[in-house]
Amino acid sequence: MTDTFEPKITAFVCNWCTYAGADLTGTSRIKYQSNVRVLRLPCTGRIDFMLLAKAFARGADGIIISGCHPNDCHYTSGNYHARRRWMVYRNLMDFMGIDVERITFSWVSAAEGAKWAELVNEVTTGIRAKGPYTEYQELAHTGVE
Amino acid sequence: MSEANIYLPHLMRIAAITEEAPGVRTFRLEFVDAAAAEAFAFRTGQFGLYSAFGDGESTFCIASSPTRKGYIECTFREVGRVTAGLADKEVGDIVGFRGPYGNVFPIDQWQGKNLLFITGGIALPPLRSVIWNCLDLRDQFKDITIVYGARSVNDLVYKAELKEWEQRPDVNLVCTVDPGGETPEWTGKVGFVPLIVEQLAPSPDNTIALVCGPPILIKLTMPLLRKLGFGAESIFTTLENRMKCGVGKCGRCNTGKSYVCKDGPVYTLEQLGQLPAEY
Amino acid sequence: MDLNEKAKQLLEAGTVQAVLGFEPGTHGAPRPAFARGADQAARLVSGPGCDQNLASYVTRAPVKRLGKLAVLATPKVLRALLQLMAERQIQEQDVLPLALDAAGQVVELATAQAMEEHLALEPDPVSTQDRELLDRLGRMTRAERWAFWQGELSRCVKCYACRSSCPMCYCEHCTMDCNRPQWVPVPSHALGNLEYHMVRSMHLAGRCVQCGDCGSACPVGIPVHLLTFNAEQTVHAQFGQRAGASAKLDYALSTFRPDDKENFIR
Amino acid sequence: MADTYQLSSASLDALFTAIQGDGRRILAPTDRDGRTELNPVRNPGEVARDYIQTTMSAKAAVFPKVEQLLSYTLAKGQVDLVDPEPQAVPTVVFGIRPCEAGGFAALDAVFNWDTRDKFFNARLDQLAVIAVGCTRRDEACFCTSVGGGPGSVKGSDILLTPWSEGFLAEVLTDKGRALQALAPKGFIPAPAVDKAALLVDVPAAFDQPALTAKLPALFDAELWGNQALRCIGCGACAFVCPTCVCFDLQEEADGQSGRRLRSWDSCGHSLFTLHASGHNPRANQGARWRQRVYHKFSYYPDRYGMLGCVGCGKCTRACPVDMNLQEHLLEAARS
Repeated sequence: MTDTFEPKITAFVCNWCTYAGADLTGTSRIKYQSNVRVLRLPCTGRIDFMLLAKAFARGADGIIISGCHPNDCHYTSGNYHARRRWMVYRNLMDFMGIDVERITFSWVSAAEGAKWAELVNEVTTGIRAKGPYTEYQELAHTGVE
Repeated sequence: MSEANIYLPHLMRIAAITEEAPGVRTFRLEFVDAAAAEAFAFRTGQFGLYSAFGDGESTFCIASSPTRKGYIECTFREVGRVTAGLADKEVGDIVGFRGPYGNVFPIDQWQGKNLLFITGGIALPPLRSVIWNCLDLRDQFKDITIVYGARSVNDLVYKAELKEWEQRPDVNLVCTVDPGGETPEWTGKVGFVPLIVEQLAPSPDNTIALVCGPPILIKLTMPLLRKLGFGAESIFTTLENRMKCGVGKCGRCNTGKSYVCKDGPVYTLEQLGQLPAEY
Repeated sequence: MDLNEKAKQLLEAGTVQAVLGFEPGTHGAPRPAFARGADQAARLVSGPGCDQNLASYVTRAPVKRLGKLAVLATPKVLRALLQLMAERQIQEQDVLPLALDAAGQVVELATAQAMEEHLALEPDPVSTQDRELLDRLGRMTRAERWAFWQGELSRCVKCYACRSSCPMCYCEHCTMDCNRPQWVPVPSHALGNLEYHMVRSMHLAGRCVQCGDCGSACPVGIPVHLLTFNAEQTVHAQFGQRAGASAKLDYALSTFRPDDKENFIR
Repeated sequence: MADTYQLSSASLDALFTAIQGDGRRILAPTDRDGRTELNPVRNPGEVARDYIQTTMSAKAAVFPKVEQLLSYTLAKGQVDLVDPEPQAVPTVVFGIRPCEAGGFAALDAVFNWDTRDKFFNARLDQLAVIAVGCTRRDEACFCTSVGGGPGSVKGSDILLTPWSEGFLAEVLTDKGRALQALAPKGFIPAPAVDKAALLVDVPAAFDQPALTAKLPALFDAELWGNQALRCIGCGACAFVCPTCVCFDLQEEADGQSGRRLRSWDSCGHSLFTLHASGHNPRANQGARWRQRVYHKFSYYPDRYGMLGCVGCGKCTRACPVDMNLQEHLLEAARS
């Protein structure tokens, strides 16, 4: 892998916990790799599985999806619904041969600034080693004459 | 080099945008390519497919008259993905245009005849092209009557032109709004278009009727005109089928043995009678 | 009383306006058929080959306009009817399921409870062909599974036979039919196919009664039913419920338990 | 009279080699995973043996399920439009049946009616068809009712008829002669042979001209709604059909660049005629099923002077609920 490959990481995070946690990372001056593009959503319960699929289709090499720990959801049950959805979707994607190791699911609270930085660094390094997700990104041009 | 790509649109620059009514806009489009502008010609009644690049194509009539050179106009309501894409455009932006497609209103056969235009809402644009075409050749036609209605005063399109037609001595404009759609200053009639036509009781003698509007307007107006003595061959309308290619291939507008994009969109009531009621 | 006599009786008495079952079609193979008059009752057949899920017709407007319907109820039809009841699409009195016992005699299952009890007797086995394919897939690496599904889905032409033959795909306006936004590309290129089958399977998770009709309807033989089975298997294994088991089932993905177990969230 | 030759299996091998030597791919029916479909083959050995037809038709060689008609890049106030050159791969389709070979004319009739479709024409130009006559049929076939037959030459450049240990080869067109010229030694003048005796018998099922004449009066019959009660409104019949030509144009854009794609479409789908206003001229499946029949058996003859159906029966075999076209046409003819 040429060392010039810089993975694109898309992060879908919930507004109340992980986004705040990431904010704390910044105010605590904790460094983390800049490959991540953070998308703020009201709750993990709002994160539709198609958002992940679109991220891959539009060039993401890795995805982080993170929100409040169970029992901390601002909307009480958003993360519980998300968890069930992720359990089904992750199995389905794996069954279809999609590289689910490129997707990292996590709970990061508003107080876990350090965990956020660690998560991003670890995911970025892992995906950099894996290389670009070209087989997915080529789909849009496969089967078109 | 293979043949020409019949799906390739002309690039058009938006020269002007007029807000006609809530969600209804008129674009004045000019060809980006001078040679295309020069070569372009159309006749009233023809339509085109307009591209909002990134969203797709939509079918509208060419709302301007062929007598007005150097530009074409189209009027559309924002109802779907493409029209929403078009509605985001500003003056100076580029859109696409494929056409002119379809057949024409045979105005050269109507010399010396009275013309009766009956339309509603945003069905005025296809007839507006004919109206201005005839007004620019005014002496070729006898009386010109226009019955135009809309849900409310604000829903009337081409408001400035309606005033102009109202003031012209050689045009008899009857404007109406649906009951409840009038405003205090409204001086026109109040009532549904078919009712107003019934009150007007236009004479069928030496008269061509052009009717265009939503299915309900067509359903009520056509039998009325027949009752008033209008021959089925002298009542014209233009159909609004779902279209994608505009060149008689994709199959969408196929109604009976007719492809509305090639054999239409202009039909006489008599011709419509030979088509199955699938439009 | 056998199916033909029961159908004749129900139609003559006007208890139902149509009996949905099977009739011999091309090469004598059974195909869905509506007996709408006592005279048509004799056409109905049952037994091997009558394995399409007739419940896919029950939610359609033209069929509802026929009036009250009796339907030949194989286990997969009963599961689909119960799931449609659980999703409040039909009620007990809308459809009269006619199950057949071992001797081919009709058992009327007029209530959801009767249907549930009857179902408990006969679970649907996974076909040997599916079993072999699932085992083969189970032994594959991720890259091999990707290649397998990309190969299979490359034949998809998006005729939507899988969607049209599914009893649970009754939506008036399917996600595929929406273009604001155009979530899934309409053309059947590799991305459009992958995303369509991904959305279809996810929308059937916890709802698919594993009848396999989507797979058998596919004109190019893609085992798409294995995708919805996978989603349904996860729901059964992780959340302990199975679609079509009862008329009072909650939708698995809109309910939860605080202690749902998973092993991948950090 | 076309020039008729005998072609041994060995000569067919040589012809295959010569065709590929001439830079052309060969598509032929293959038996893989229990399915008979057209796939690239290198030698006759790979061609399926005992098959009636493939499921999907050869129309994909000239009218692919997805093709790009144009692309563009966007900048503020500027659109850079790209008119693509069609990528027509020189192709020989081998082993399709005479019915399907006759289908290309129906496609050509629409794609070149008044305006010419350069994408279709570029591919049709590069296509040659070597059909093989039928020694088997099933209940779905009705070619003889629509002007075709198990030995019909329409649409083929060379028609092979299985005969003794090789084939009877009728070289029918310039393209056929060009193929023959690639391996001329294999084509030995043949004695007079009764071709029909070598082929399966397909008795005509109905009088098509009479049916076509009768259809206008049957437009409002309940027959179509009753037949379509079983139809689930998918697109399988249209997409396997060698003569279905309807298509959709779809825009796909991603930020600053986009493309316009053509893909197969079906009048069986409810969205096909849906207006932006919500009005749908064909609101129920009965009207849509009727459109399929009328377009092929009434509107095509009126407009193009030919039928929009070659009686191959692919739609019947592919239909999940066995909408048997021949059976339903017979029902209409008798009603």
